Amino acid sequence: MIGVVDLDLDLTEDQELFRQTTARFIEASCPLTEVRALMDTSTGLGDGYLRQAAELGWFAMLLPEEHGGGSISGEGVRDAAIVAEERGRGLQPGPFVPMNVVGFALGHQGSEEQKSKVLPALAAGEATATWVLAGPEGDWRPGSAVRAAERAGSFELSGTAGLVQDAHVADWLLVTAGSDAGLTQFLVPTSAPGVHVEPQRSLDLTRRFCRVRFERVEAGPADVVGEVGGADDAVERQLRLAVVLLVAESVGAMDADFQMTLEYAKARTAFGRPIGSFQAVKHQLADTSLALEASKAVAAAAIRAVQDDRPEAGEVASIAKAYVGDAGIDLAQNCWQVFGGIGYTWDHDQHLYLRRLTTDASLYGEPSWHRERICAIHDL
Amino acid sequence: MIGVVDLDLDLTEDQELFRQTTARFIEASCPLTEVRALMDTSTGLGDGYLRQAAELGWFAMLLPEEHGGGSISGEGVRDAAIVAEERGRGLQPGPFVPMNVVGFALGHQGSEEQKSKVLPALAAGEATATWVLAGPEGDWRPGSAVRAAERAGSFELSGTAGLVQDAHVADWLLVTAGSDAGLTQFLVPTSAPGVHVEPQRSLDLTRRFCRVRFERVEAGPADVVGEVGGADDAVERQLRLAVVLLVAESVGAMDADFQMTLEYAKARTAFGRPIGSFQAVKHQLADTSLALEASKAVAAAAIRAVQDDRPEAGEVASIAKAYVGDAGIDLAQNCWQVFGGIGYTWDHDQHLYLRRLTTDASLYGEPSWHRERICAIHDL
Amino acid sequence: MSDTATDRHTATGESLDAFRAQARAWLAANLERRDPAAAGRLRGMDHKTKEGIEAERAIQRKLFEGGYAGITWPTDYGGQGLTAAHQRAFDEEARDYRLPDFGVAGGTTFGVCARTMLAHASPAFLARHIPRILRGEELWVQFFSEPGAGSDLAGITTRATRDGDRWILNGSKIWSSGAYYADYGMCLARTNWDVPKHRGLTWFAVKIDQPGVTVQPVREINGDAEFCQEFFDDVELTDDDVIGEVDHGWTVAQTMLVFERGAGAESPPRTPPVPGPLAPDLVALARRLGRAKDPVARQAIARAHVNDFVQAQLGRRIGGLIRAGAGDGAGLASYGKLAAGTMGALRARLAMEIGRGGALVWDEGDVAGMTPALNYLNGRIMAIAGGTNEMQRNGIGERVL
Amino acid sequence: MSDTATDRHTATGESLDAFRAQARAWLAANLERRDPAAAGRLRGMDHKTKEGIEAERAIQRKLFEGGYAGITWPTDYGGQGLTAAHQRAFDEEARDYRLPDFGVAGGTTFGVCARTMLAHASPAFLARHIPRILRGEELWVQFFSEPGAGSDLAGITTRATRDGDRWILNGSKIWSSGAYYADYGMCLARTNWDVPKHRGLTWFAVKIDQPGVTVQPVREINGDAEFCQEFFDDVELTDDDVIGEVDHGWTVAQTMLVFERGAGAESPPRTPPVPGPLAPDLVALARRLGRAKDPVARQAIARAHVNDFVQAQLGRRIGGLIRAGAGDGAGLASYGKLAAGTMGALRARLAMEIGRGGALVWDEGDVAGMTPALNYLNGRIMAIAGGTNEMQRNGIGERVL
Repeated sequence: MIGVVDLDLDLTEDQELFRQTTARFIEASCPLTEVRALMDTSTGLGDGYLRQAAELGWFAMLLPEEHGGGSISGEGVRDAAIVAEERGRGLQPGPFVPMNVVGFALGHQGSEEQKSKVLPALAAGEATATWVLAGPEGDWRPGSAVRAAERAGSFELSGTAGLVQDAHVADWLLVTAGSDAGLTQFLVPTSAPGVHVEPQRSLDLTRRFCRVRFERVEAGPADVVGEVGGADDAVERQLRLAVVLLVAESVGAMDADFQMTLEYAKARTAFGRPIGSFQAVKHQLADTSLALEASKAVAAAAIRAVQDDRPEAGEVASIAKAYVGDAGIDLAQNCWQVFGGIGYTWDHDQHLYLRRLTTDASLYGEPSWHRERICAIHDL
Repeated sequence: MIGVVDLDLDLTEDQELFRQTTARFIEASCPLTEVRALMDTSTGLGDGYLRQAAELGWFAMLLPEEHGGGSISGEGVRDAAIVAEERGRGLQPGPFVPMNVVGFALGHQGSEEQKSKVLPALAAGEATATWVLAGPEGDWRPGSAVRAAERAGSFELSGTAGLVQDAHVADWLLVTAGSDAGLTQFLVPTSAPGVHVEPQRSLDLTRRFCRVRFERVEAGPADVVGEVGGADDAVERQLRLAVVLLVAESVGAMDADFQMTLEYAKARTAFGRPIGSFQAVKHQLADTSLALEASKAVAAAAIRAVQDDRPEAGEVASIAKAYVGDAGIDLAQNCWQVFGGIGYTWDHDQHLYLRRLTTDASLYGEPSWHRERICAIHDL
Repeated sequence: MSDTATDRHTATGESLDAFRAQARAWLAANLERRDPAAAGRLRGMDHKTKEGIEAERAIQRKLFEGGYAGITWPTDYGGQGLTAAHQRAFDEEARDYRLPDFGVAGGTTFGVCARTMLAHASPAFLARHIPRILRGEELWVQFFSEPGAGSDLAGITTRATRDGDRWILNGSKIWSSGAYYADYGMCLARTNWDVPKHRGLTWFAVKIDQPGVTVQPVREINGDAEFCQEFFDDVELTDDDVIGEVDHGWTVAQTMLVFERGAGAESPPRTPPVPGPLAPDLVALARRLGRAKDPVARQAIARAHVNDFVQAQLGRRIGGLIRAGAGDGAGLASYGKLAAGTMGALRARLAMEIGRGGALVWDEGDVAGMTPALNYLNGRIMAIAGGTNEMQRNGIGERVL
Repeated sequence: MSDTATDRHTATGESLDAFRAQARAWLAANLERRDPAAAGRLRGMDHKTKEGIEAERAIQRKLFEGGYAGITWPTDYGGQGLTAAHQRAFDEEARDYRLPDFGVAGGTTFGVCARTMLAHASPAFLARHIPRILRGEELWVQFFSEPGAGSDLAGITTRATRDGDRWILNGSKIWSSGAYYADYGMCLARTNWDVPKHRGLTWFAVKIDQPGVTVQPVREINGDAEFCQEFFDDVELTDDDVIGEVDHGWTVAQTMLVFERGAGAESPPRTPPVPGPLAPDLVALARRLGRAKDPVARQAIARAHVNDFVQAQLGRRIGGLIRAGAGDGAGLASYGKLAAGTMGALRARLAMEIGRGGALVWDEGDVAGMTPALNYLNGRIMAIAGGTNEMQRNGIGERVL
């Protein structure tokens, strides 16, 4: 197997060190045994985990410096993707992707008041935020889930959102809402009257998702993030960011699942030989590792495009999501087949990767949604 | 390999004999060497081939007895499917499917005059007919290609049809046309003023397809087949029949291609062993033969359902077409991969099967069209 | 043995129609109607208990006493000695009645173990066990795979060692579905280490509650624990427990594999060539999530429906080929198993594609909401259990092609 | 050798920018602009002739004389001895000019054969052939596969027998693309029958128009005949024709395979991570057939576009891994080849799904109409030629994983 498993081949020395530090932190604070233990807790998150992670800068990388932000290399998206890849490898819980999206959004679009109220606390892991975007049926079109009705300069938010990661532990919600004026975003506290957070069960056991109902939630002008009716571009950038960080998490999970499978194929014997030496298994592993290498390659391109804010960043992010979404499921299914019966047992980690990667495929838009989006970007 | 390759397991003795006679006729009159020679001729059909085939009853099986019809077993659809399977195996040219559809349609819907004028000649292979259904872009919705405008009891046919098999040698066209009154069918001679038959090149080299333009073609009340505006049910039955006969041809072609490949895999050596003994090839052949056996099974169900005119016949025909269409391409592609470079050479028969099966997949509706049709049948 | 019942049907040479009429009357008088609203079995939500299974045994006993257990099995062992047509007639009549639900062990007992015994065990063995099976007193599971030997039969290391006139069993088995509530395991053990590996194997009947047998459920990824692992610690067996010939277990195993692949049924399921309703689970899912008119979702739904029908028709065809002796039975049976293993995994995945984000989450206790996810987690069972897809491809490649 | 040209660039240690400016001026003064409307190469509609190729040789000669041939190749053999960055700068400047089109033999000559020679041939051999290649006087093809040995190098039976100081070549080769208009074949022959089969092989330069060499085009399923088969009948060769060491052709072949898999380029294609236009062939097809708004067709179009971009990015990644020495080069190169072999076949099929019936027929001479069908017929070339998908999977499984 290829030694280098990073997303790209040109990490700086500082970035490589950061990657190692991140991996060590995860191994020390939340290894898979701990991930399993957390599956049965009410929050799904360990005490102090977010605060410790924040000390490593997990939630500061995309924030302005004056509000506690900063990243190792100055390339915040790439640094965050390094964390994401390691997180995926270790199936880490917690709202890493949505918190970074909210921080990024507020840093760019928030009022000074919003920034100073929220960002330092996010950066320090002392406050938690998440992003309300999709409808409960998995419709990711921005504005499709929550509706904002304007009444004399104030707003009333109504509707039901779904797949809101970790809303049950969030202090703040960034709500992307449709309105007569156009797409508008709001920052509202989870404790606001009329906000109902309903934790759900999910295929993925390592992250928590909630349905969030908005029953005539009042939001004043100071709660608006950015321009009323003018959030299209900001939401597009948030989506790209969420997509590439999620893709990086997926690639990390794929790599870990594949390595685990490869070791098994070399160690497990049948008919007197390692099963990996049978051509059927060998070829399946070769195809699977092709999907893995291709995923790493396209993820790297997408991360770089979003980092550099290139004109094609939205398209490349969607390409990466469409490809890696399917490839992640293919990989987990193929690995399962190589493991055979042992992969069907609860105590083996294979199913945790299967669950995670299958969930990743649909979060922030399933592959077919992104394919349609790509056609639309090209005015087809 | 399984010895029995018939579509079903319960042919009568007469039917089995008929199958053998059919196979012998094809081998004697139009073996693959002859099929290749015909690829370069202007008509694509050997002299006397249709007449000889007619002597075996190829075009009589679905006609009323009083007009020269009759089949071996009295089960016309099954008998025709036996011929179709053997035809597919030998990549036979000529309008077997459309002529049987036209004969069937006239037998059920034609006027006495139409029947006596056309059917005995069709049964004897002395006249040729084909069916005009699809648009030139491959739209198989009945009525989408040709439009009939009523003028004082007479009709004017306009529009362009495509994928009309063997129109260049046809005497008669059964035209399925849309009109203000609804779907209406006409029997018009190819020689009628305003009918323009334009032979085209095609992926398939063993059959010929034409574009047929209708420029204000006059059709009188006597040219109408069935009720004006009431052809929906008749067209549906024609489509089912075309589909199951074509599926039977496909299954025959699949079986022949697979047998050829299997023999090659056993005879060709690499690294000192038959290539078929390598697990990668062995497993690909196993998957391919599963697709073949499944195709035979579903084809048999569809033939029987249409033979017995069961309520679900339309659905089962579409299921068979959807499955066998894709499976045929899968099979031909897999066989090609086993043949390797030799399958890329003109002189090897592999590409003739690939071309034929790929064409079959879209004739009378591509798999995705039939899948959509299945949903509609179930009122989804 | 139920001589009365047997007499009733066959000694009088009764006709199929009379049998059917009699069965109809008997069913109406003796069994409850099935609740038509009862959901199909959903693995991961159908945990059996030893206590719960007692009610099912009672129904089975009724069937036996009525003369409707083992309809095609030999009268010598408590069966009815009738034809497959009788079995089909009974199945058709019984469709709407509540028959015994033994869970997965039921299929193993009646569909795999007993049929393998009837082909290979001694008359004395059969006389001892088959009537008890027919009365619902013995549920059997397979003790077949081992932690270190999945697909590779020759890798079996569970051993039965001769000790005077006894056999002493040691080792471990795994993937025995339903062992935690069953009565017997049909156990493959190595009895001879001096012959080539695929020889020297013998099948034994192992009573599950006897000393030295420990059953430990294996928790599955769906949260349930239907599979078990067993540990054998100096378990005592006698020659009476041997099934088939000593050291010839390989042959018996081949027979068992055919039955396990779901083929060669005595009473072939007369699957009518009529498609069922359009993939009802997927249509329900699409409707619930508002995708019923989405062309991409509709393609996926139809694809599943097409495969469902094709798989059923393939089963008919393969069953027919096996009965006609058109080829190696075990090899042919691999077609059905491979179709299930490939189409099953595809179908589970299609559901997730139709459901997309909406199928990933559900409220606690919402069975409809969790069904696609549960099916997804069960999607590879047929691709792995009872011989992986790869083993079936080997079987087809080596025994059929 | 073009000492003047070499001096011009390197002896003066000229900067990249100066080189680029000079190239720009030279191109404008010496080459024609490329017709932007000219269609890409469509296999099956691009038949070369020996006569037609002369015009291309003239352009190559101009490049050589201008000092722009073999930009990164050693000056000793007529190259310019510059860096990959110079090559990229030239490629970027030359994008809109009409460069020599030698068809498939061009890629083989410059991308595979010459680079393999530079790695393995003797200085004398290189001094004889490389300058002629750079001047457009020698086009090379591979004489590699044999009718009886496709994937299996060890199965080579074409033999060169020692006869005094000559070698006598007999046998046959196949799948040599473009041999009918090329000048030389780089031919693998068995020279020693007494050693294990993968040893005892030697590479030779075989002049195609010499006595005893017969070239016979192999008609392809697309109707063209780009591939050839050769027959060698007592062809006389000398020690000067040997490439690499006698009996060590296996080693040379491994190098060649890396180049053939399109990886390890000296001047890695600087594929920018910018997607191209949306699968233009498929969009044109969908528009022509009125399916541009059909959601099912759009999924297929986007799928192809996604794979196009992913394949390019994978190429970048693999090239980087090989240059970084991150693993076995030939094994890593198999990723690129396998991606091309699998995604290429899929893409050809997606076009037929988008085009459905409308892509099956066309009017005589309608290039747009026949393109999907032609691409479909070419769809498996990368899955087979130059090592099948199965061989690439072996390579990945055995050399990388």
